[in-house]
Amino acid sequence: MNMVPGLFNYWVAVLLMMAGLYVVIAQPNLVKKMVGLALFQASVFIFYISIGKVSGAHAPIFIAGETLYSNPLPHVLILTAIVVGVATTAVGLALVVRIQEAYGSVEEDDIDAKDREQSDEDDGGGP
Amino acid sequence: MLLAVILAILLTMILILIRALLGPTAYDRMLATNLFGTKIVLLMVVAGHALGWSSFIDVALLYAMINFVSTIAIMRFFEHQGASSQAAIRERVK
Amino acid sequence: MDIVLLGFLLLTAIAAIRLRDLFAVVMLFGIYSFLAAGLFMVLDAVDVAFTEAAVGAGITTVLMLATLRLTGRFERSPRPVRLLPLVVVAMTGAALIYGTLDAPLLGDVQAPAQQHVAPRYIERTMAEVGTPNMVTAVLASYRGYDTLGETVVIFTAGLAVLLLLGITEVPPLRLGRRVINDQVVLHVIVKALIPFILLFGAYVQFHGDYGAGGGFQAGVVVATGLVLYDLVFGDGHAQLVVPPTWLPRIAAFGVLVYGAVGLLSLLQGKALLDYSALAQTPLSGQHLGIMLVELGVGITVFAVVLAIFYAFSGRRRQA
Amino acid sequence: MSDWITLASGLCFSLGGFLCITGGVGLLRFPDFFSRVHAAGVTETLATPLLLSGVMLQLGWSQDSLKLLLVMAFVLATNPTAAHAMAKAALDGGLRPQIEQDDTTDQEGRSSKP
Repeated sequence: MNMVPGLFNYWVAVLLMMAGLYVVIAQPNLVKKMVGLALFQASVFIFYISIGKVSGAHAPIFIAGETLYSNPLPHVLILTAIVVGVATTAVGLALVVRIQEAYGSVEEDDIDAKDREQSDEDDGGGP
Repeated sequence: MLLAVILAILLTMILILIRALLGPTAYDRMLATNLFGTKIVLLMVVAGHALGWSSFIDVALLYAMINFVSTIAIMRFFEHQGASSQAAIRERVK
Repeated sequence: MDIVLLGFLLLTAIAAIRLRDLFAVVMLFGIYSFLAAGLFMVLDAVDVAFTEAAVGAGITTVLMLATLRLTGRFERSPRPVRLLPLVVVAMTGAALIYGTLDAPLLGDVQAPAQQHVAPRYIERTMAEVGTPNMVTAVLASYRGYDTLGETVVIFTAGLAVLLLLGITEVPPLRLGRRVINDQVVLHVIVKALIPFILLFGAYVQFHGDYGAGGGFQAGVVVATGLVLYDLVFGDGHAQLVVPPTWLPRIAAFGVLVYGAVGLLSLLQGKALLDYSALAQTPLSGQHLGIMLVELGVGITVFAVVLAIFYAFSGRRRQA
Repeated sequence: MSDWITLASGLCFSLGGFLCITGGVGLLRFPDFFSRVHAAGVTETLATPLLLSGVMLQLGWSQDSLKLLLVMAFVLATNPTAAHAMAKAALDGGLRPQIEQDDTTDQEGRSSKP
């Protein structure tokens, strides 16, 4: 039964991913949604890095005489993805700040209610 | 020996994590976050030495730095946040 | 050890979901990032751990806290747990876990992911590029296009934040007024530390060929140094050191350096971003090219991160 | 010679590990924020140099040892500062040490009883 430790990393990554997904779907607060998105991102990073791991290998920095290294490719992809991730998170947070300024709230329900009000007024003000 | 130290640090991390989860006030959580960062630094150094990771000390140095910065950031923005409630608490204390 | 760390991660994530004090949620996210970074160390990904610590635990936490300052600390009373999202999440999770059952086990040398291009990178890096850190070699040389694209994405994201929020120029505080109350000890220590942080940034930038580090991390580290200065000494102090109007230009300059190196090799009659053409021998050309390209990346990341921080910290809450 | 180094590093490790756990227990068990800062900050500041110098002793004279010295200096500078700043921030933020309150309630209790 060496399957359990062998797949444990993937399972935890999936669970974390689902935790993030649940926050994004079900929580009404927009800031918390961004935190959920960040959790989701980090779990994907963990998944990728787990794929690149080779047991008994060295980190991919050349040491004379060694031939067994972990896979450097996922590391490169995730390294850039982390930095891009923070940049996109910043854009998301900036949007949240603007929503707060426009609607006076970051709760989804409030924003929906305001939107509905607005569209009702528009309909009433029609021909 | 090194294994025992690693276990000790992991045990401490569990204790700190419990405090971070319980933490009645935000300051307790702040403290726990800071300590947790330091424990990660220690873990990196000891485990890196024991398991022969490459360039783990650079990483540990960075962690120590980032830990300090994020603690300062938490304190700074918390004070901004609590400006109005602080006054209320002060009134009550008096 | 990784199993323990993974357990911590799960615990932190679940606690972060359940808490309503968003401030505590962000602090737990900081812990989560540190844990993830530790896990990356265990999984041999030194560079990734470096980046995750600097970016996830440092910059992301700071940005989230700055957002909270603008939007309010507490979440409203939670909705009752609704069934539909839970079912959707459970089903997706079950499907994904079912998918992993056929996946190769952790650390398997025979796994398909280890068979494709990775062996070539590992075997040829020293001969073709000559940098001991394979991650840097793959990042800057083999996959130079990708990284150029990523750099442009970061630049664009920085511009998007500036368009959304703009940088309000904060007049520097009067001398003697403290922001974190009267923290004299903090002021003295931070003043002494900042030069070392900037020096460490330079080390990370130029040591990236040989150990963990590189342009992405160095940019973040240097920006973090200035962020620390701004946090401790008050809004606007860092803006005296690096004026906000410079930042978009600095960021664009970084991207231009990257692109110019690519074009230079094109003009020498080689493919775009093939650095072998840059110097007498291919190896020294590669060295020069990687150094310049990483410098471009570092400059862009530094400017974008600092610009984003200015944009968030300069904004005042509108009642 | 190497025996001495093993012994010294072992001593550092065991003392450091012990202090680590003590700090954790103190953080968890102490009643209010200020005593927790005290417990954690003090043990932390001694445990970190002990553990790091244990590793340094094992590494011997090398570049890595020098870098570890830097880490140690950094942690020694930032850790007490952070603890001090947090305690001060908490005090300014309206948190009060529990001792005071206990004393006052105690005195009130005594004064009301007789």
